[in-house]
Amino acid sequence: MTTMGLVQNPAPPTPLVPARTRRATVRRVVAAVPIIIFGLYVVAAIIGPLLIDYSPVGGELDDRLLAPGSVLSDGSTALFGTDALGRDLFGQVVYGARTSVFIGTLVVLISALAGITVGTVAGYRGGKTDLVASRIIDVLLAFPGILLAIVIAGVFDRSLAIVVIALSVTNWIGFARLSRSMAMTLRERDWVKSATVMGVRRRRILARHILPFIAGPTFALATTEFAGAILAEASLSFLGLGLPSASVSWGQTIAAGKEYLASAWWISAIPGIALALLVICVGFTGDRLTRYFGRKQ
Amino acid sequence: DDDTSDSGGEAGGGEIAVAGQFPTESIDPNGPLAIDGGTRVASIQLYSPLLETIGPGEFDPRAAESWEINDTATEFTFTLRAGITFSDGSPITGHDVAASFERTVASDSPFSANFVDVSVAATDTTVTFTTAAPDPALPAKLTGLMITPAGATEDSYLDTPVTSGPFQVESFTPGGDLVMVPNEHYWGDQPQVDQLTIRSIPEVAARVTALETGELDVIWGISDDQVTQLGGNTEVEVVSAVGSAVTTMWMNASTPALEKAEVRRALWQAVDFEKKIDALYPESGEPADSVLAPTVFGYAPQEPVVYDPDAARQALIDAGFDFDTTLRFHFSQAQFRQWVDSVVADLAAIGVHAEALEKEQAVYTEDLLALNWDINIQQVGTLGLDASYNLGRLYTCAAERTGYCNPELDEMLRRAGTSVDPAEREAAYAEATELIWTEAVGMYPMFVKNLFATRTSVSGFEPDGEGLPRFDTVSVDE
Amino acid sequence: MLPQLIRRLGLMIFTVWGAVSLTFVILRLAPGDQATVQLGPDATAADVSALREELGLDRPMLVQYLDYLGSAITGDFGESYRFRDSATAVILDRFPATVLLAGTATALALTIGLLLGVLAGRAPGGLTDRAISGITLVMQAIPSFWSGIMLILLMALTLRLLPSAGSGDLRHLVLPAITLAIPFTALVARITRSSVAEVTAEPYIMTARSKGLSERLVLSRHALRNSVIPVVTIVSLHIGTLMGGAVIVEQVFAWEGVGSLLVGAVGNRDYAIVQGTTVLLAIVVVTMNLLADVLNARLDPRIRAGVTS
Amino acid sequence: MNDTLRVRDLTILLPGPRGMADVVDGVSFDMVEGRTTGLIGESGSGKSLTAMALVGLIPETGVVSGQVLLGEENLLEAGRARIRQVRGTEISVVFQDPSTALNPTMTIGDQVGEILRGRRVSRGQARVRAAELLDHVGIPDAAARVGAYPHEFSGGMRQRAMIALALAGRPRFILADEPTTALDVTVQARILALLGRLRDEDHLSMLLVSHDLRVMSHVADDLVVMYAGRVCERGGARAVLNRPLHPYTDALVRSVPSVHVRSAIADPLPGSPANPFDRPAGCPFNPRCPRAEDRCRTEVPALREIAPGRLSACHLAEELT
Amino acid sequence: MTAAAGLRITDLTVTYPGPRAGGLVGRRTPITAVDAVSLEVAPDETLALVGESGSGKSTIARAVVGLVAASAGSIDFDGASLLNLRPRDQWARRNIAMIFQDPRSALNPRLSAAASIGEAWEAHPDVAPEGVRRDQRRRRAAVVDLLAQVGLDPDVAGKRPTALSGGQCQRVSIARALALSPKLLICDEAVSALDVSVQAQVLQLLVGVREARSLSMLFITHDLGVVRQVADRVAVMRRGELVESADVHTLFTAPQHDYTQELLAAAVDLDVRS
Ligand SMILES: Nc1ncnc2c1ncn2[C@@H]1O[C@H](COP(=O)(O)OP(=O)(O)OP(=O)(O)O)[C@@H](O)[C@H]1O
Ligand SMILES: Nc1ncnc2c1ncn2[C@@H]1O[C@H](COP(=O)(O)OP(=O)(O)OP(=O)(O)O)[C@@H](O)[C@H]1O
Ligand SMILES: [Mg+2]
Ligand SMILES: [Mg+2]
Ligand code: NI
Repeated sequence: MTTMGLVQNPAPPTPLVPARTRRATVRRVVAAVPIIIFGLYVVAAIIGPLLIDYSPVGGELDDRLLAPGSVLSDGSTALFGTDALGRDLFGQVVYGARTSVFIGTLVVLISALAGITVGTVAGYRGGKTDLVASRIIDVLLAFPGILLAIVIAGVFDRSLAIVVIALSVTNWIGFARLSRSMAMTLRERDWVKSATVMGVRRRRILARHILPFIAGPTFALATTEFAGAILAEASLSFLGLGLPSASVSWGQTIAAGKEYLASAWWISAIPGIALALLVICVGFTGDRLTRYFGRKQ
Repeated sequence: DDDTSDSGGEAGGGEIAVAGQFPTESIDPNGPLAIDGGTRVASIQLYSPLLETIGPGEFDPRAAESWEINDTATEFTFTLRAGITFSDGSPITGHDVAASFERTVASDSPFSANFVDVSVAATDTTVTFTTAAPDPALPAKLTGLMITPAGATEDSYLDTPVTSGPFQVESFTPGGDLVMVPNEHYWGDQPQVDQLTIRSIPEVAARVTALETGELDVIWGISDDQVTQLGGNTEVEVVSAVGSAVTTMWMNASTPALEKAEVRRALWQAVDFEKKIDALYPESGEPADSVLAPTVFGYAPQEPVVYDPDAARQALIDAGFDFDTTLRFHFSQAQFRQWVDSVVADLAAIGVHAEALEKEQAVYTEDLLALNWDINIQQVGTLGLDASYNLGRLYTCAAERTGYCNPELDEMLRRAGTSVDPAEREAAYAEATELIWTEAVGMYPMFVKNLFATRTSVSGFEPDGEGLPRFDTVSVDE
Repeated sequence: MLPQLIRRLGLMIFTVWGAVSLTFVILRLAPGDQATVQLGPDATAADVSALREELGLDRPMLVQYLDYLGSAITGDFGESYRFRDSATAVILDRFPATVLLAGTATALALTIGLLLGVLAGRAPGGLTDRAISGITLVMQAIPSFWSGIMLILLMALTLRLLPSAGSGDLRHLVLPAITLAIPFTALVARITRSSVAEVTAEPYIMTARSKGLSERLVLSRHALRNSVIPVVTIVSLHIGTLMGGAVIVEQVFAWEGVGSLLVGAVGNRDYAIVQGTTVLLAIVVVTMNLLADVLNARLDPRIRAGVTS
Repeated sequence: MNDTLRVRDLTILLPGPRGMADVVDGVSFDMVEGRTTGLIGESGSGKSLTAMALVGLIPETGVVSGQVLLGEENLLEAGRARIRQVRGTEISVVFQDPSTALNPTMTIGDQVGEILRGRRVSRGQARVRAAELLDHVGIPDAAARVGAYPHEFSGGMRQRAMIALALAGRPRFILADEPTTALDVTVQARILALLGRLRDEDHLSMLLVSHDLRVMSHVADDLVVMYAGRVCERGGARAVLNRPLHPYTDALVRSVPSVHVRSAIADPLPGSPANPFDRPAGCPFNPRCPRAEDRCRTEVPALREIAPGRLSACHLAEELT
Repeated sequence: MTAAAGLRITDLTVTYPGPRAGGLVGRRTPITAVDAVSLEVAPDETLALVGESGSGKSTIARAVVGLVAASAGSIDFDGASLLNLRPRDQWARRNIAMIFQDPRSALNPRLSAAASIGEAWEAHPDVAPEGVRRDQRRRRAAVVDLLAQVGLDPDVAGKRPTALSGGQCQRVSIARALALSPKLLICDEAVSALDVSVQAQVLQLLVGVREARSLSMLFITHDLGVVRQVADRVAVMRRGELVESADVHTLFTAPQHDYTQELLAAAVDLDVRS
């Protein structure tokens, strides 16, 4: 046995088989970790608030700025410490998960819906429709990053709806660009042409022969955009342009804790870690999906 | 000493860098941004007023040597110090003061609202203000009038304007650094430092860090928690200065739920303000005993409202309060968040639902004027340290600000605003304050002190009568 | 060549016009107008309507729009009510600082990002690749303001190595540039990775190998140039993200660029500044995209010749 | 001189849906000086893998065993440096699709001359040499075209450039993987003529991979027929095509319609080509073979000499003579 | 019926927008892919279209089925014009079916063979066999029947293209094309991508179907051997123009045009038994 050239020299194949499968199992388990964590977040977001009693206004001022694990005046333990109003951070993180996941989901849903509709129709129909859509996209692409969100969130009254709108206004472009370019390639695929030649209606072609193929990569993109939306919400909160104060979100908590980074690091750090972990897990999942759908192309 | 590299050379000199939270966007003391935080701090260093407040109803002369008020308090004549000059060496005349006044009035700034129907006349050495109606508070109002050359226009303030105060401008980037050096033509004592840089660092963590590393010598706009954090640092000192600001939470008496004074008083009683101040503002807060700060002319201490949630609840029940209503608690600045949240929590404890509504500034203003709120929170200061600016302006029926209207109160305020006799004015304001306090037009929980942190190398730092930082007496040793 | 450039410029102008109009619309839809904000809670209704008239806010929307557009063409975005100066002058005054910050961050991100991306993309699926993937994900997952403050606490407060905030000499630039570069580096690295991985699977790489070239030569002479082409395109599309990041980083580090100017102006409803800044940033983005296209045309003879790839 | 490249028992394992599979299994043949060896077989039968394995260009995930003997040296055991040295100078490759096998951002001249530059030849000299080579492969006005980019060439010219590139290092062995499949018939004929000319003029040995039997019959001297990763028949080209000793070769020959005589459509082979990752037991061809017997379904037939110079891997080969 | 039965193409010209000329974004210079070509395919006839790559063969096919618009000329089928049909009038083309080169990409990878075939009926309920739209059993029976006609087992119906071989895929495509009982079948390189052994299978099937259903066929290929086996007449194209057209025997024995001669000379036969 030799290895040559580019061959990396794996050990002989036969005895390897059991080890290989074991390693494969390990790898599969490791690969599943991000999805499991992501799932935990979603579960926490959905049922957490039912299990944990937390009121965003229920702070006990005697319990301000307590480190993680401290015992509160009512005898309970604050697992993640307390914030500047003496509110339990654990509850805040769990409730914040709900808001953040909700905002992320809503932004992604709205943007995906709008983006896919515009992109697919533009890409598939081409011509004038495409021209108009492309120009609109061009214009929006000229706006730097979250700038438009800052302007919108900055000049309108605070509300969840405004945050969602502000983030969706630029977010849909990614979906539109992706689905447009995919629709343009798919349009040239022979099965689409066959359907056209057979006289299948345009709407049906879109639904049956184009959209199903856009769905996968879009889903992969959605994960990244989901993470992006959560991060952007945090950035808006940092600038003081985020949600109304009555709502609990990671962004709000992180932003509120930024003053205490040197003294009460946990206020910012714990929801920050929760956020980063979620973004990373979502990112990993997105990477895997992108690779998976990339390979399938 | 910016960074650490460049230290002041001459003995007694040195350079200092200071920073607050808000940028200095304009250094025009008579422009539309005149009462903007950054602009005011800059103006104090750069320009001279005619006179300054040193205590309630007490004034010290500055550019003016003396002044006279006629019997009806409608004519005010100021005589300028002899031989005083601007930073370019040209003399300061009454015409300059008159021009400054006219620019202020024309500037559409909130400050100009102080001078309705006031006309001005000047000679080289005097300036005379004539009001249509008696206005005994005018000298107090004029403490904010900074003297600039008659020929000055808006454009004069874009880089290095001619100044009348202890400092002159070395360089200025609007929104960026303002670098000042002593004004050699200043008529008063020369500043101790060779250079003063005012900058803005919006991020409080960055600001505090810069002080700790010595990049800055004085900072302000810090919260009480920061003070606690700085407590361990021996190179840093915290200075607090009494200003005129009072945390004011009006309760809209024009909404049905808050119509009754008993209800309003009960709500006040239901909030444990003392604890909030202890916890949230141990350094900058002080339980208030009046609508106005003690520094203000017209201040009259009242009986503190004692926290008693049970009594409050009982009072509400007695008054027939509908516990199902949700009170709209309206505010716009992030700094009030913690406070508002904890007030809401206290109210919730006695079964009163209040909803914190953080509003965008423009919306907040609109809603405020439209009385589109139930409870509101602001820090209300008293420009010129005379109650007329505060009580006289905000609490009349015509003002429609607080939602409370009482002809009796109107009458008291009218008397206080037009009387020539200080004692009579003081008595009238005391009466009005008592009425406002007992009728609970709002809750007045806290006097707000301004917090400054300085490095120990800085000495002689003392905020002015309104609690703003002044650097002409500051010196620094390396 | 000339007609194409003109066409391209026409597209740019269209895009900028769109950006200008969109900002106009958003600001007009916003509650409360400049007059109310400018005068504050102490103003009377008469004052407000007088100022409104003075500012021309009482005219029909279309007239205001056309008027605004007309002056925007001449580079005039009106006067900032806060700075009492032409918005254009105020913005251009701040602009070099932002260019310096964003430029440094881009240079940092490109150098490190390309390096990481090539290392990862050379052997997709390998240990290096997975390690770099992980690192870049983390880099993208941390909000800039958070990493910024952390860097201040670490580098300025604890280690006392660098100044914490403000503008000034080059040492002030280090922390904000690094903060801004962190997510951008990750982005560049990730795009480069996939591009390199894709290019190294191309048949012409096999050809290069069949010539007996060393892997290093194959990579540097054949793979790199071709991988850079999509990187340039995608990175130029993300210049906007970078500029958006600059807004936040400038706020954290009190960097006197257009970003912090914008944040302040949004809060104060200084319409002229908001509009001018957005348009300026839009022009930057569009120009960078154009530059990227020109660069790509230099890198790829097919684009130069107009062969659609 | 080591004029023959001998491939012995070449086996290539690749990861498939069900673990590693020997996609190429025990392939042996010789490339003799001045002769063209044809490698023929259906899509996926392992032709390209076999050819590329000779210069070590198989996927990184693959595992190779067997021998590739250049003289006495087993290239499969040679180090990386040695393999790189062999590539291009001893053995070089002409790829199937010249439009993707040439670097789009590098001039033709630089690509052709690149192999020389490793040998201390200046860029200018390399260009001169590249122009000569391009001229040699019949590109008109070659000197002016060294600065052109691949997209500025037509398909046929690109393939010529690709051949020039392969010749640049003066190799003795050329591996041509379907060099004409992407081209038009008329162009194809010219390229094949060129390859034939070069083989004769420069005394090259050539391995020509193709699934086009018609082309093969005109160009190849020896023929190796592969089915599902294994050699099923080997021998002189004319002999193999005239009298196939394997039912698969026989069916292939029959399937090719004639251009010059009108023929009826031959009775086609049933079924589809075997998947090397999922080879049937016994003879891999058995499910499609009209003659299959019981032992064909259980016993793997060995490749053996049936007549002088003729090898076949069919249990019934003797009956077919 | 009328004299105009079958497909008649007159002076057909098709232009594509073409690549952008030079620079970053240049104006597009149109490419005339088909230049004033006239062709006829009579009922029951098979016309082979040959020519070098890029000569416009596929473009003609696309124009006939409406995938590209003609810029000049006319296309008539059984006397009715096929030009400028609106998308919803596509049913007018149901008499014409097309088979593509790549057997796999012609079928939607997400759909089972039965679904791909059945789609034709959903698009044209008026010509679908009775009951196939509602009655699942009848539908399945009709699919199985069609599959049988192309020599596939009934169990193929439930499979997706990925589970089928190339040859099977191409048969499914043919079955789908036959579902609406077209009169004209256009095969664009329908066997080129297949292995030789499988190519023969599909060719045999096509010829069989043509005979059984008396279809006209427009057969595009570059393999002259195949042309010889299946075509009645041959049309030779080069650079968008028709250079020669004649019946198979004449063209192969006495080519007139230089290009045809070159083509024939280049097309070698298997060098065996000769
Ligand atoms: N990189 C790879 N990874 C996994 N499998 C591969 C890879 N390259 C080739 N194969 C598989 O190896 C088998 C043989 O491939 P090879 O390319 O040698 O076939 P071929 O005879 O050249 O076919 P063709 O005529 O289509 O070129 C095929 O089944 C193919 O799917
Ligand atoms: N969608 C398109 N856009 C632009 N040009 C095209 C398009 N499709 C084909 N062309 C051009 O039109 C000409 C004719 O193409 P067509 O596909 O009809 O040729 P063909 O004879 O079918 O070639 P082949 O044998 O390679 O399939 C070619 O020059 C081609 O480059
Ligand atoms: Mg191959
Ligand atoms: Mg074609
Ligand atoms: Ni070995």
